[in-house]
Amino acid sequence: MSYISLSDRDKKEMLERIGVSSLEDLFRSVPDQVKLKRKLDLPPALTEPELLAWMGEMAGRNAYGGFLSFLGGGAYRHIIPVAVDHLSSRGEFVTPYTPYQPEISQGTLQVIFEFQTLVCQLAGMDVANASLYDGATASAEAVLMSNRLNNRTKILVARSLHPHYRRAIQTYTRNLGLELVEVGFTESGRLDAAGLKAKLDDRTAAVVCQSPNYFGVVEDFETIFGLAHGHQALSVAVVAEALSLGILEAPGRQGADIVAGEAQSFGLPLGFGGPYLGFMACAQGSVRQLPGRLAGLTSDLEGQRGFVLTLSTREQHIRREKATSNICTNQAWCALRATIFLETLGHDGLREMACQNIQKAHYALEQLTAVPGVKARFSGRPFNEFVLERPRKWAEADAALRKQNILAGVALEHDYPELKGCILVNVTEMHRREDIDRLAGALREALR
Amino acid sequence: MSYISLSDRDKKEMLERIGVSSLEDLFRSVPDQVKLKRKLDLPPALTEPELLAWMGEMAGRNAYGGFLSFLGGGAYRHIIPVAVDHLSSRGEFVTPYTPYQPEISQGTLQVIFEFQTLVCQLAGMDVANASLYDGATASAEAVLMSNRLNNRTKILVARSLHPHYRRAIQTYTRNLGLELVEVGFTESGRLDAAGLKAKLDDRTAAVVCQSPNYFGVVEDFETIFGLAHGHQALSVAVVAEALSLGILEAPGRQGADIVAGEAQSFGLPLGFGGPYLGFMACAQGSVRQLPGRLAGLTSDLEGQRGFVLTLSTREQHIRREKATSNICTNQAWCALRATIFLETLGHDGLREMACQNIQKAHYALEQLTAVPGVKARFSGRPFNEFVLERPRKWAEADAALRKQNILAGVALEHDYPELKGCILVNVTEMHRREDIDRLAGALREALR
Amino acid sequence: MIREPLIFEISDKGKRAFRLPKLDVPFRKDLLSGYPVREEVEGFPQVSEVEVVRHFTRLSQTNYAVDIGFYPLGSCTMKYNPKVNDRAASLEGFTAAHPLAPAELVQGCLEVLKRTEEYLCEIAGMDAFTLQPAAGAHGELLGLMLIRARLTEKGNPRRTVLIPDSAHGTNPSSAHISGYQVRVINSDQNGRIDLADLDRAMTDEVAALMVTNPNTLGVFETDIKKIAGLVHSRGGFLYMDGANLNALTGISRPGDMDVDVIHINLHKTFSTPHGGGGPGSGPVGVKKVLEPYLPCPVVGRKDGRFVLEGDRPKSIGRVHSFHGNFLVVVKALAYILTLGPEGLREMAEVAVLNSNYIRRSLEGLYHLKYETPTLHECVFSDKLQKEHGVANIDIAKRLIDYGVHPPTMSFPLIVPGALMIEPTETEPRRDLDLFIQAMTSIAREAAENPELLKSAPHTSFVRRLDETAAARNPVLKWTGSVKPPQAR
Amino acid sequence: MIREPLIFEISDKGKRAFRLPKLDVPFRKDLLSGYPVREEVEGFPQVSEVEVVRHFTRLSQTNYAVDIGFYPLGSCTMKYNPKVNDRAASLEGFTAAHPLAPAELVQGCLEVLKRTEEYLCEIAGMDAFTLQPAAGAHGELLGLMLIRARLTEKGNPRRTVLIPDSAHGTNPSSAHISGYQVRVINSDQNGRIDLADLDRAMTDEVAALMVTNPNTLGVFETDIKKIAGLVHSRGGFLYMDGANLNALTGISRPGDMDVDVIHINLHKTFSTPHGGGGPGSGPVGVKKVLEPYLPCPVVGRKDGRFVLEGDRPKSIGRVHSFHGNFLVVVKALAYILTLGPEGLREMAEVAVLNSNYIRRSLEGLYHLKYETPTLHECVFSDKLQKEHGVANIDIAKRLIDYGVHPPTMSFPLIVPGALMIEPTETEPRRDLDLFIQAMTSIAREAAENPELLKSAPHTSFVRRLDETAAARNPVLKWTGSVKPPQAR
Ligand SMILES: Cc1ncc(COP(=O)(O)O)c(C=O)c1O
Ligand SMILES: Cc1ncc(COP(=O)(O)O)c(C=O)c1O
Repeated sequence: MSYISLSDRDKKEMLERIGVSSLEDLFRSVPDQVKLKRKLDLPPALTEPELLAWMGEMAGRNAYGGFLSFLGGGAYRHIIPVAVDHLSSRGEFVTPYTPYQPEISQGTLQVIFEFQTLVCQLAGMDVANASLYDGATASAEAVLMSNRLNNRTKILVARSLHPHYRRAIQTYTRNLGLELVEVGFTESGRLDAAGLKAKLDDRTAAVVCQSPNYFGVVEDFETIFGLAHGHQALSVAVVAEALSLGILEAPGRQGADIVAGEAQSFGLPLGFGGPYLGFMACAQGSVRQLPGRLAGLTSDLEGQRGFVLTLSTREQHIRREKATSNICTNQAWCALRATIFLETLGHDGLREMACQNIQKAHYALEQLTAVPGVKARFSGRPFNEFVLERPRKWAEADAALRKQNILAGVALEHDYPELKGCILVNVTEMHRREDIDRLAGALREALR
Repeated sequence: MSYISLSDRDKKEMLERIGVSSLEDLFRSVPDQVKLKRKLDLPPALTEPELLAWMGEMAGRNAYGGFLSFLGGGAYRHIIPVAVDHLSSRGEFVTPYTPYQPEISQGTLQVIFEFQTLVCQLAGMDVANASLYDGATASAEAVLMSNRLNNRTKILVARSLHPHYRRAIQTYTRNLGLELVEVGFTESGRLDAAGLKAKLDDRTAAVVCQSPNYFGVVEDFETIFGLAHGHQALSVAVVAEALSLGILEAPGRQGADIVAGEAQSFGLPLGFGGPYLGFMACAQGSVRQLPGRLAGLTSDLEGQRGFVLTLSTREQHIRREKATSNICTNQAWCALRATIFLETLGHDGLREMACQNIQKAHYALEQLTAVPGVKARFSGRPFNEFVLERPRKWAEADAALRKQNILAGVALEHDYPELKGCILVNVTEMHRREDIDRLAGALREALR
Repeated sequence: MIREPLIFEISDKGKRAFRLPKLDVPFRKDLLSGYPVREEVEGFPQVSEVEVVRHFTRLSQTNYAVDIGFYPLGSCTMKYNPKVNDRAASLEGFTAAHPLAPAELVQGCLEVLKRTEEYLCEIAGMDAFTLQPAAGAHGELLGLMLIRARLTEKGNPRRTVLIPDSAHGTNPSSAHISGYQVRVINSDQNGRIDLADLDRAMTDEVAALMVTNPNTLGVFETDIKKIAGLVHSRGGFLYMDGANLNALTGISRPGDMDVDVIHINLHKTFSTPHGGGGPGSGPVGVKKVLEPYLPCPVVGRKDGRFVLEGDRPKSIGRVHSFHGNFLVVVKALAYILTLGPEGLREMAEVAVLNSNYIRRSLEGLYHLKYETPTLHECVFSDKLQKEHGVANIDIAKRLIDYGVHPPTMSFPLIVPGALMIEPTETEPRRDLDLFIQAMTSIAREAAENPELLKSAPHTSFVRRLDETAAARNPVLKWTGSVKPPQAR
Repeated sequence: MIREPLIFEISDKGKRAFRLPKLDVPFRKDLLSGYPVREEVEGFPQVSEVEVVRHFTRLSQTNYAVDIGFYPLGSCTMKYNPKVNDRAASLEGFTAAHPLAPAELVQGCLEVLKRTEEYLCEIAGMDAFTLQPAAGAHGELLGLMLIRARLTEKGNPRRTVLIPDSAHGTNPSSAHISGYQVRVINSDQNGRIDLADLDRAMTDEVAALMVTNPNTLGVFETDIKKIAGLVHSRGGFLYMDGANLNALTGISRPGDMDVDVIHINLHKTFSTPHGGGGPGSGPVGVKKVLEPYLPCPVVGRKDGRFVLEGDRPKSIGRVHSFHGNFLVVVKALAYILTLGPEGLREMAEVAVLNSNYIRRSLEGLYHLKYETPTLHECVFSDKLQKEHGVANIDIAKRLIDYGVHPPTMSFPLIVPGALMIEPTETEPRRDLDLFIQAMTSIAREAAENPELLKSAPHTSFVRRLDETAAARNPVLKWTGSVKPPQAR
């Protein structure tokens, strides 16, 4: 099936009109030297039922459903209302390009406009863009943007920032003459304010800090950003668990100059890590340095309200090498899903969901630390994740849990050698009390 | 969740506008005597995730997926192209009413018009309606229509007509002074033509015969309907496996006056028996006696082509007790699915699917009758179903198959005491060769 | 604007939208020679997948629907159809269940059926329900068959069914098809059943009275108990058309009104989508005395399991190939479980609130033949507008220009030029207000510029369609001679 | 016609579209006091489910899309997006897979990734692929980072990247963000890279040449081997922007043209839907020499199982939080498996056929700056129409009235007033012909009635929108002071 729509007669007549005698003739400009003289070495074509059978087999080779998972670490399992799937799967949302022709793209444009508004409301900022690739690249873009805004080159990055985001920041900045300096964490799991103070200076472009941080601990943004502003450095708040914004104070009200992060929690499935939803918001005054697309309000010939892409002089298709970012295709459809998700939950639903995460995380923390030998690693307050210190017998325990199809959490040693033996446990509104109790019970059993 | 959209303020203001002080006041016309003084005794409301969990549990208590089923008997498992689900689930198709306002229902109306055309093409008839409830009621309606057309009262019904359809015909006709007479079948599984000849007379309104019949055997419509016409009786062809029309001669070309049946095979899932898709087609001259809705071509004020419901003087909302049928709501959305299904498969795809059914049924028949002790009950040619005579040991064999999650077929004894020990085995394009071999192997093993 | 062609008009040889897996059993070329095989299906289309997808996507966009906006089609209860119900009905465990599978292997389906029956019994106050009927009219027919079976057993099926003049067309039609004559009962000046006329008509040859309550004016039959008493005292049965149950859930139960048989439209009261005309589901509830006659098979409970009782001696037989529109039932059950007892009551309350809000807002602008209080719907007429030569159909078509679906006009017959408005409980205030504004503007337009209404709609995909021409010279299918559409 | 309000304009307290299950652990009231809790999310909406459903359903209907009609947006390869691919990507085994799950528990996902990499290697003739980039531009950036890492390791990252003047805007932008200066290379009179200019520019401070082939005019760079030789001989790398691969699958492989790095747009060539602007996927393929630098983790095969190699010493690091847009990759793989080797070749052939059919049909009516033969797309300009004061944007907006999506106009910069047309292989003949007819009529209208074009579109949901005003006084979010729309 190559999904072509021409009948045999069509092909014949069209070749005639063009004035060539075969399809081959159309490729005369491709030199023989670079022509492929054989068939591609790929499996023979599958029909639709065969394809679905094969894909079903692949999908079946992953752990889901039957597994009880407490994995988080930047990818969260949350409720997705049925309306999100139903509405986002409409062909009119799935199959258009970027809305370059606003007169026939009002749907997409108004959705982006609403998305921008929702992000601003949650982040407490003036302006938000139409999306970036994901949390890691949004963090990296925030760093680049800080540098553009104040021309400083030293970036202080919290060690408690998602390790993949840190790695991406490294990768992105390596070639641009920026200096990255890490700021550690204390026994509370929060950013080491003293260390921050020591490293802050007038070359500091930005302080990058995540809350809830990678350990699930809620940071004291106000203090941290206060320190940054003392040196006219910019405050970059990263939010990897966007749901927290439903209940925690908006970073914008705690002094953030740029808020960047990951909004996968808003209606996107785990999907083995993508597509997710990077977002970024900033103050009005910085909008010309903001990367990514923006939808704005305008009116038509007849004075009717309408929406268009705007301020595109920031973008690559106009400014080429002088653009604020090279991003072109973004994650628009993911932003659509987030918009449907947020409008379906509404103010009260979002708050309730966020509250349930806090309550359940606490319940889980209590139940799990009641297991002899298991301790909380940090004293800071968790949103929906926390780090447990594992007793020595853990390795066997882990195997025992695995046999019961339980994934207790993400092991931290690889990214944090200093946290050898620790795991990051995520609990959301999707975990029923009995799930948590099951984990605690299995752990108790395994560690006996 | 009661899915209401009023805010608290709305309710208050609306009550004020109406001039009552509470919702209760709106029900003053309901006498106290018949008011319910208590809360309904129903389970407490479920949220969306709870509902889906509960429904998932119910769905999980049925046999599917893991089972290898050869059940047919009027409900067939066929390929459903993904496009059918995708397109038919659009809100604009799912949530309108009957297209009483044609100017804003052109989508539904054109689909019905195309459906009518496709049914006419398949059945070889002049006119088809927009659907009836299902195969059983379509058969019953065909009998009533025959009686309306020629005012005769004796109906000859093939014993090889689907037993549920026969039962429905009995139920429908019992109160209307019609006499039902059964015509048996021969060793070929086909209608007993001699018996038919003997029972035909000038009081005979119609001969009702199904092909492929309930035993899966293809009938000789031409001979049967020729006999009927000899007495000016009407020929009613029933088609319970509509896929057969993709390859077998159209009943209309074999003398049928009315074609009625079940089109579940066209894009509708088994769904525990419904919703399915009754259909009916007839000759141009009989259209005023046809039950059910009809879409027809017309033009608008500006001369543009458009579609409307037409000839509604046949229907209950205009003619009340003089209508051709009491049907109002029909199975429009199922007809939509069938239309998408048929247009996706297209001429060649439908033919190929039908051919594969014949080929696979033959392969299965061969494999199964090669098992010692298993015999074909009838000599007639099958479309995609056939009757096997089971050796005595079958009861145990059946249990053994069940243990292996194999459902070999529908037992016929209940509906046909004379076929005690026989089962009806259905094979479609969905059965892979290995499935058929597995059944044969398991049978061989069990009967050893 | 490109008009959507018929699929047949874009069909051509060699295009394909679907391929089957290759036949995996030995191909027997000779096989077909034994069959009455057709050479081709003449005219049958052949297109590509993108053509199919665009065809139906574009066609869908020419439909108005509940998912698009306000749909106050009286008597049809066009409420919002929750998407979660569709999801539930598409679970593979339901869609892949075979209707002839052994009961042990479809316990989930049987539990869904049984629970729905039981919940409907509680909601309607009846003793037993069957879910076999595929729609309301099907339920009516079945209900009358049950009555007839009972009466026949007692010696006389009787001859007549009484039906109020305000009833829906399916009532008389169903009566006719179940072998009864129809005697129409007049309405009184309040729009209720005229008790005197009923008294006259209710002889010992009357099998049943079919009552709709609230009736199609939206008016509650206050004397329902008295009516039931009268009918019962003369050996008849009281049948209730439950199409308007949306006004009463949790408020009042038909069983408590001494109704003997009722059908319910799951596609109205219980929110299953109408699908452009179906499928629906029209369960029938009965009192004990009629239970033995229910169609088979009946779902039973036995030792904590669910069983199918195939043969009950007095059963009238079958009215459906299998168990009715099962997947529709799943949706209705999902709805009942989601609303719960409080939600079901709130649903009726707000349906009645919305209707009365509209009624109060349009009073004076449109004529209201009956001033009687109404519940979930109200019926205005075009009497005032007729003075300007404007009929209900013109008002209806003009509403289309305002982005609203028109009300029901074809009945009740006792209100000439009817505009039967049923907003349902799910409508937002804003949409109610837009409708009220539109109707208000239209009332003014009718006086000032009647032509505007008579040539309406102006903004729809097609202009007003000629229904008379369609019926005069019916073209009911595509043939090569159907003229393709023009681009405009 | 009612204009769709912003959700914020219909929000009100007390409405709800969703309820969560009740908290099933003990509720600790005191808990929140330890957090920096917000009182509310100011302005955040609160609506009912039917309002959400109608809002998005109605909004969707104001979009044009591939599922609606012809979308010949040049360089964007707006082909049909098969529905079965979406179904595959929605299988629960994929959607519920956690990116940090142990490799043994996500073997299916890893196999999907690995197979896609391998098939892309075969299609593009490269040695290794990474699927991490989320879009084409992301791939460009990564590709240049790889080159830079290699050059840095060899002692000098170099300073400049060469980019033809016909290139897409992301090329120079990506070069800039990876730390390079841009030197533009001129096109020759055939629209191909000017070899003399390239020769001049290709110094030993040049890291790479970014070539698009066929280029954005649709013209194949016939001298590609020679170009590669030149770049390689001076120590540079040849980067190919694979956005136009749709012209070449099964015909010619970039790897065989001596390309060192390529990015491919799965959302173009491999049919994954654009979703109104994303998500895409921009896999990067490299020759052996660059493989050690690929971002981590890399999917490997070991003992018949799939593993994730987290740390490769020379890896440039990470450009994505996890493994890229995995579910998009699933769709692309589904497409490759469905087409197979013959289908992939046919796809390129018919894409080129359709494009040349349009080109031939419009030649003469519109100006063609370069007469060079083209493959999958062709670039006309408004030069002839400019004589009547009509610009490409007016032609574009007028096409909307004919029900077609306009071509690309923002580039290539070397064609002033460009109309870049790419029909793709999936387009039906009828739609091609309707487009040709529309363009033909518009050419006539431009001469006879230029005003008609300048005030176009006339039939769309909104009229021509004022983009200048939007940028002059940007309103980028809703606040209470945004004026609600008027009914018209
Ligand atoms: C009052 C009334 N009774 C009966 C019916 C018939 O129901 P159905 O269309 O489901 O057959 C309707 C539906 O239109 C109705 O409004
Ligand atoms: C030639 C060319 N290169 C690069 C890109 C950038 O790709 P993406 O939008 O996926 O980032 C595009 C897409 O617009 C393009 O057309």
